[in-house]
Amino acid sequence: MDILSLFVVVPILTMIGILFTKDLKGARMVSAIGMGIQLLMSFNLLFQYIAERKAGNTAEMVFTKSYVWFQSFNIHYDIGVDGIAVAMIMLTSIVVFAGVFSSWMTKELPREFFISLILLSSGVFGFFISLDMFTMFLFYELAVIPMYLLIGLWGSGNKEYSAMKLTLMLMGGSALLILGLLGIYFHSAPDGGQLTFNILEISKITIPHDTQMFFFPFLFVGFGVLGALFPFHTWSPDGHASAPTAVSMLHAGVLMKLGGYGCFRVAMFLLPDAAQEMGWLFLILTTVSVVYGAFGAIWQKDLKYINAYSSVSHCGLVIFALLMMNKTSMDGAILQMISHGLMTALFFALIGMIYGRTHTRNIFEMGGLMKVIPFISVVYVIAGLASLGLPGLSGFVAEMTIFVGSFQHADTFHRVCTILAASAIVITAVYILRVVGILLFGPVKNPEFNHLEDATWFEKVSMITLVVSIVIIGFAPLWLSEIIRDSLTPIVERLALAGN
Amino acid sequence: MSFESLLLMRHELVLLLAIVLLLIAEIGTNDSQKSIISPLAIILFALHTIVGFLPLQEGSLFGGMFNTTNIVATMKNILNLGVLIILLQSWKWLNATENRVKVSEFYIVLFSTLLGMFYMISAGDFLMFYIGLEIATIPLAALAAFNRHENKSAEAGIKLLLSSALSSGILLYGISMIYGTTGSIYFAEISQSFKGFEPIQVMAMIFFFSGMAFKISLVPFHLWTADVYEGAPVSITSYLSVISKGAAAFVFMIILFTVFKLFTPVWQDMMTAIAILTMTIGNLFALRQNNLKRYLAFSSIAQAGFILLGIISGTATGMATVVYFILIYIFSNLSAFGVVSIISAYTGKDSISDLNGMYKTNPKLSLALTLALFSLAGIPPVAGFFGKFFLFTAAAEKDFYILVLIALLNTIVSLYYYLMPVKAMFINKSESPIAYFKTDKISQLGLAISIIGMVVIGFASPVYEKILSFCFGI
Amino acid sequence: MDFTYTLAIIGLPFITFLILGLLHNKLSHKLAGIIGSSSLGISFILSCITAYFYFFKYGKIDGAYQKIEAFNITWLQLTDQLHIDMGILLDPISVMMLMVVTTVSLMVHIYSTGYMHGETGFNRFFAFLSLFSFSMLGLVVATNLFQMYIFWELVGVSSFLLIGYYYEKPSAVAASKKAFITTRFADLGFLIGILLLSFYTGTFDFFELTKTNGHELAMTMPAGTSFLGLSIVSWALILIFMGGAGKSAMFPLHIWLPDAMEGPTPVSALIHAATMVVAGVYLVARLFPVYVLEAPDALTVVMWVGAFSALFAAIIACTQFDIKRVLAFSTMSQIGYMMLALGVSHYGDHEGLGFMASMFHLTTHAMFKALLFLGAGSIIHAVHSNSMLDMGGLKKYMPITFITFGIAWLAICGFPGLSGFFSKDEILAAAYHHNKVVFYIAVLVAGLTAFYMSRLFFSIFFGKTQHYHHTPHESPASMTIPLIILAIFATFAGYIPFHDLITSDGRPFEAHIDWAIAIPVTLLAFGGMALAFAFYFKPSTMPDKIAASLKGVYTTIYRKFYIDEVYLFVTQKILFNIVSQSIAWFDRHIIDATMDGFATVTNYASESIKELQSGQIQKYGFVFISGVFVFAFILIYVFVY
Amino acid sequence: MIEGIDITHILIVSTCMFFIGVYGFLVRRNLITILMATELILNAVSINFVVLNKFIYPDVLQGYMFSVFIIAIAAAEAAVAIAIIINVYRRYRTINVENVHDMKY
Repeated sequence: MDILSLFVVVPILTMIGILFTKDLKGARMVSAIGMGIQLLMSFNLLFQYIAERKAGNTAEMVFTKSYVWFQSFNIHYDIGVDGIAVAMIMLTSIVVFAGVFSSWMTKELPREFFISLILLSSGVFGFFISLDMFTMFLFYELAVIPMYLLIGLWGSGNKEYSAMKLTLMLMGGSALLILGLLGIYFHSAPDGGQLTFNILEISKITIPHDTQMFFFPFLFVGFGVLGALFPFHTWSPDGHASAPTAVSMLHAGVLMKLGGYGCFRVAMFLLPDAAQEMGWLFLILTTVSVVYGAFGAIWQKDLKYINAYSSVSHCGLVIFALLMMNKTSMDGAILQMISHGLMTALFFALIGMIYGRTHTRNIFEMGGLMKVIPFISVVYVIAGLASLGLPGLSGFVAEMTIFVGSFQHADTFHRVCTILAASAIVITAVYILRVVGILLFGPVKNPEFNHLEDATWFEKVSMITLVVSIVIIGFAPLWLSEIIRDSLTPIVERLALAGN
Repeated sequence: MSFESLLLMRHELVLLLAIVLLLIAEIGTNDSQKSIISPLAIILFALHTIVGFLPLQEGSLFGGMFNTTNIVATMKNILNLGVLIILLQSWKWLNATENRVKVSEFYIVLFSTLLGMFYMISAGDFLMFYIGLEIATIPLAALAAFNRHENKSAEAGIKLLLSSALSSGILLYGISMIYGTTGSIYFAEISQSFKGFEPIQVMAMIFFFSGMAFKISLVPFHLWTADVYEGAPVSITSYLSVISKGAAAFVFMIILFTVFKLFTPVWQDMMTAIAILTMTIGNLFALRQNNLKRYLAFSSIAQAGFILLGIISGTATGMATVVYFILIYIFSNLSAFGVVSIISAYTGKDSISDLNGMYKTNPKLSLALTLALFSLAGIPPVAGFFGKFFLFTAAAEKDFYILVLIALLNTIVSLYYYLMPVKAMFINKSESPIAYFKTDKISQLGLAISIIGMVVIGFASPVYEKILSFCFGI
Repeated sequence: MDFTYTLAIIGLPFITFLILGLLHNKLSHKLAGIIGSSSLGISFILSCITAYFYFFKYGKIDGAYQKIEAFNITWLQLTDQLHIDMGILLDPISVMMLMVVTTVSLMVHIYSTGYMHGETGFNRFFAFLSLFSFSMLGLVVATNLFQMYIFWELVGVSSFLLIGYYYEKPSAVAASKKAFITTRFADLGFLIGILLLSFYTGTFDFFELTKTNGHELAMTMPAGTSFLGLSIVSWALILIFMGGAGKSAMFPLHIWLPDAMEGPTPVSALIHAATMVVAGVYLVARLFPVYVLEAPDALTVVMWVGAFSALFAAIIACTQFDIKRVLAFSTMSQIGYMMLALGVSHYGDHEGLGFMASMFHLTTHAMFKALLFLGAGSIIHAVHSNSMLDMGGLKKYMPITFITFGIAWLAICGFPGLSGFFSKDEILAAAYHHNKVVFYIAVLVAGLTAFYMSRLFFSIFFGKTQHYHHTPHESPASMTIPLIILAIFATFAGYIPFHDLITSDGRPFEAHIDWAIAIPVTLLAFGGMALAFAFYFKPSTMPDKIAASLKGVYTTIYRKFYIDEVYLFVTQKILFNIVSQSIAWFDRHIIDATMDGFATVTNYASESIKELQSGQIQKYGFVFISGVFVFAFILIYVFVY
Repeated sequence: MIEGIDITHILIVSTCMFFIGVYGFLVRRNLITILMATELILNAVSINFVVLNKFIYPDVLQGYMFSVFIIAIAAAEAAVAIAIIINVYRRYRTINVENVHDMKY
């Protein structure tokens, strides 16, 4: 078994393992072990990847494997990773690992819960290792659909409505995607050769200009829906608010990244002319996303809504940076995906813990939590600071790379957009501090809260995993940034070629 | 024509043999011995199915009235598989006391309709086609009215019969016009004689089209579907929705590809409109249903719209995707109907709201139904995803992008209602959920086969490749 | 000379922060205090050594102080040209700042062991102090703009954490939030400025940015005007100054500083008086060659903002009763002075007098203002109140505090011989040669300063003796010793030969007291002190009468010219209520409703076509037949005719 | 062949029969009558086949054969239909088609 396929196989084995367990205890144990292995494997993958590059392998993708699947459609099971995929895999395994520990006390139907959760994650892993658009799409759908049950069954609040809305909107996105994928597929052999779904092969040819212009919006919006692109983001607040903790973590932390990843790996990489020509339109949308999400977050009362809108803003920044189409900004976009993935997962984990204790998510019903549950509160502050871009935490690295990179764009319009987007960091500070101020500081509002217990060991595992990752990236971003930068070269070159 | 060449009719002959044997068994047994009929029928049919898979030569009989090709044989095999599953699934219902006495009728009539379908698929001229069509339709009306003591069943029977009489009348009128303008009823000769877009021939084609659309239940020729599906016994409904529809789609495709080659632009345009109407209206109606059978009826109407996406391309890929999709559709829909029939056989309940909270009591059945619905909705990893994706691919290959887009938008609507039973089973709470019951082994087997098929076929690319190697385009 | 060891100056506080932060439950207060203070002590000693080596041994080459890169690594590669480095830059101003920061920080650490004694969050407090020291030192030694920005943010957040130290107190929370957000807003300007500057110059590096050939900048800057008649560089530098103005509480970004006094008093001394708030001045000084040689317009902005803030704050300070707020406005006013000094400066030799004066004043001000705050802390510690209305006659209870506070008072008023006198005089001299209006404003501010500081001093230590719940007593040694040490610095810092050490171009020049300016200004200061003496030395009704006679004006000043209210209106009413609320509404009721609308429309459509399925077989037949004929007609029409 | 009557006339008759059949299907209320109407349609088709065979393609007997089968199948259909109608009558006590609509929407 090759190193990459294991990333799909291990979750499947874990799911099978869970089937043989009887109760929560067994299920969570198996999940934790399985996802722990997954985490170790992703570290291993990282080191192997670095070693491979050190050894002078300059191929676009490494560890590639290709097995024919549907011969007549030329569908292959094609896998391979570059630095970006490795980074995303790292992110996923960290978040999933933390997610398992966050749902340590799932009482209702625990086995089913963990199976769905891991099914979701296996879809995400599969997505990141795929080089074939068909398998990529298959894994994409596989990752999206367990959300329905996860939210509908284990969620809270208006969960049925939210779950349905989320599923339908994301499926709407994937409906657009299919059209785009087919469009690319049928133009993947301009000289009459074999049609292909393989991203690398398509990237070697140029799809006719009009075709690009026609299909680009479908692909971009299709992925953009999952990336919470304005105005297709409305599934996000409701969905996150209703989802159980681990699902919010995985969804905001990892699943939304599929959107951004797809945007550049498929839409922009394969349709560079259209990306160059239509970029401005989406740039406006993303700029709106960034500012709008941040403003939207200010007014919210519900912790999860705040974080959901914040995610809209942060994920908007990802696509924003991608559309700047230079190496630095795209580097920043990937960093932002990772950074946002980690910190938003942390946020949702914390919100889950707070909700589990206080049974409310309305910030005005809480207050002074710093005094009663200091560990959680401190981590909340750290997450907040990461979110508002404090140096030394991952958010800063990502945001600054984005802003500097975007500002290098030769066009004034792009630079003005950069300034507008940058202004969101102030608004972010406002809503983060507002929450921190109301929620954690001040006197304890509800006397019942005086007896709350601070974090348990499994919650600490979850939190510490994420905090450590955030801090490591925040302190020493260079290695990660370089892995990503090297891998961006082909994409940026292709985009630049199209621009001329 | 040697005697051996009759072996080209092997499917039909074996099936006929089975029917005759069943008839003999029926005659030769008294009331207390009737319980052997069912096992006998199933075993005979299983043998027939296995025999069907044996290698077969291509060729034609009776001066081209009867054709056997690999793709035709494949289609028959697919139908056989479906019927076998249906037989297993109807076991419990058939062995209920009130049905004991008419068990052999059920099998004989059912097999006869299948025989009709086989002839229809193999037909090389319109006469054979017509005979097959009627054999496949008229007994079905009798089966729909099988539950003699239910109003709905009788109503379903009469509705099916009268509607089909009207539609076959119109179809026949079309055939007579074709005969009038070309002087032949042989497919090969007719397609040669078409010269251009003669109004009367276009009209004839549309008449023919509508007759077939009736069988596949395409909008606006679909209106009988829901009522008949709801009224007929579950097994018959599932038979109607997969086997009858599948066979009609096969033959429809073959005739369009061979006979009406020349009119391709005409029927493509018509089909575009009908596909859009079918998917949309099917979905819109399905949204509001509570009766499971009726719900699945509208779902199957919408699915028929998707099938058109493959036919419309007119390529070998298109044909292969349609056959492949129908194969998957048979498994998926039969999984769904399997669960529904088990539930209705054991508890008599058949509405979506009855499913509330069922996961807690009957987790396995709930999971089976969920998987089936996911497959129908086209969600991986179950096979429906592959089927649908390939249909879209086939349509996109000929640049029907707008149609594909509309179909894709329809999948969103369809996802909504496919999730409704899932929601009912997993999420909704119920005061009195369907109590736990133990399913008998035969029903389990029927369900298991269809579920395994549904899960495996998507990943099994050789199946598709094999089908494709038999297919032909315009 | 290898200066790599300077890493330890910055590294030690950080390690302390980690230790105290991670183990804050485990360590005893005493141990935490010792760890915090001693690590800072080592930093302080290392700074002294560095200063000695730099100024007197190795720093000067060819008669000019050079920039030395003690350490540098690439932290993040952005573009091929742009990269963020982490490093240590030693040059006169950074070494000077190292000294100032470590001195004050050490004093505050020691002081805090006494002041914060018995607080539950003692360890947390020390952790934050260490974090702050680390950040500030990192800022000071930054080798490039971006490193500076990074540490700039870090000091911001340490300030946030320390202001909000009493997190259970809503006012403290509000103040910390206000401070952070205001400076964050200013930092946005800073960031955009950096982006602009780096876009055109392709570097963040101070070496490259500020390298000069004689009186020319080595780097070519983009020429031409862009917006509102100012050049791009000017705009970039004005935006960068915006960051500085935010951190240094210059008008109109000053609103956070008075509120920041909600933090523990040692914090006010360290962050909001001596070190962090002068970061803005330091930033302008750091980029001074660029300002003065390429963007004189930006420097003019600096000058006017500085001058106006100085006056503005001084006026408000005269009316405040909270002693820490008086000191806060005083700080703002003094920083305005420093900005003003930078604004009036030119480049090189005696022309750069303003630059030198500014740095000089920065140093002396750090000493006496820290002393003032610590003294105030000592008083508050004794009286348990911030309001000078609750104080009076404390002289007899707190002799050491009285004396040290008195020295600081005299120093800030510009009493001849004390440190403030020298630095203020240089500033005034520089202003006099540059711009007369600014000069007169500066003189006026000097007079006002003397008045309000004396008012403060007299009402605390003299005036009417209040009834105290507990008899006030002198603070413990851990608090008084820092006071004494700082008093010594405040007295003698004026004798440091700044013109030899810290100049705009690194070359020493001759400077001396300009008595023609010094004498009148000193007299004015005495006048202010005398007036205050008359009003406040003995209980008197005069001030109230005057205040009553100037009712409207007085209230306006007392209300700080309603700037806070304006901000509140803009943020609360416009941004928060109008923009944010309407966006939230828009999102729910327009965008989301549109998405829901698709579902509603679908449902409606579904409902409206249900009659099609009427159950009547004849209607079915009718639809069937019509379908056939409609298709037939259309298709025959399309394809045949 | 009758003098003066050529294929057109007969085709007009059959077309009329077809439409009468359709009309009957759509408007008659009695199930039996509806069944008869469908028979009319089938008969129209039979006439078509016979006439076309006779007048245009007299060489081969395809049309005749077709009409023979149509008649046979129509008989079978009628048998099943009558059986079901009887069942309907038992259940509904009426064979008015308007009353047979338990299932709708």
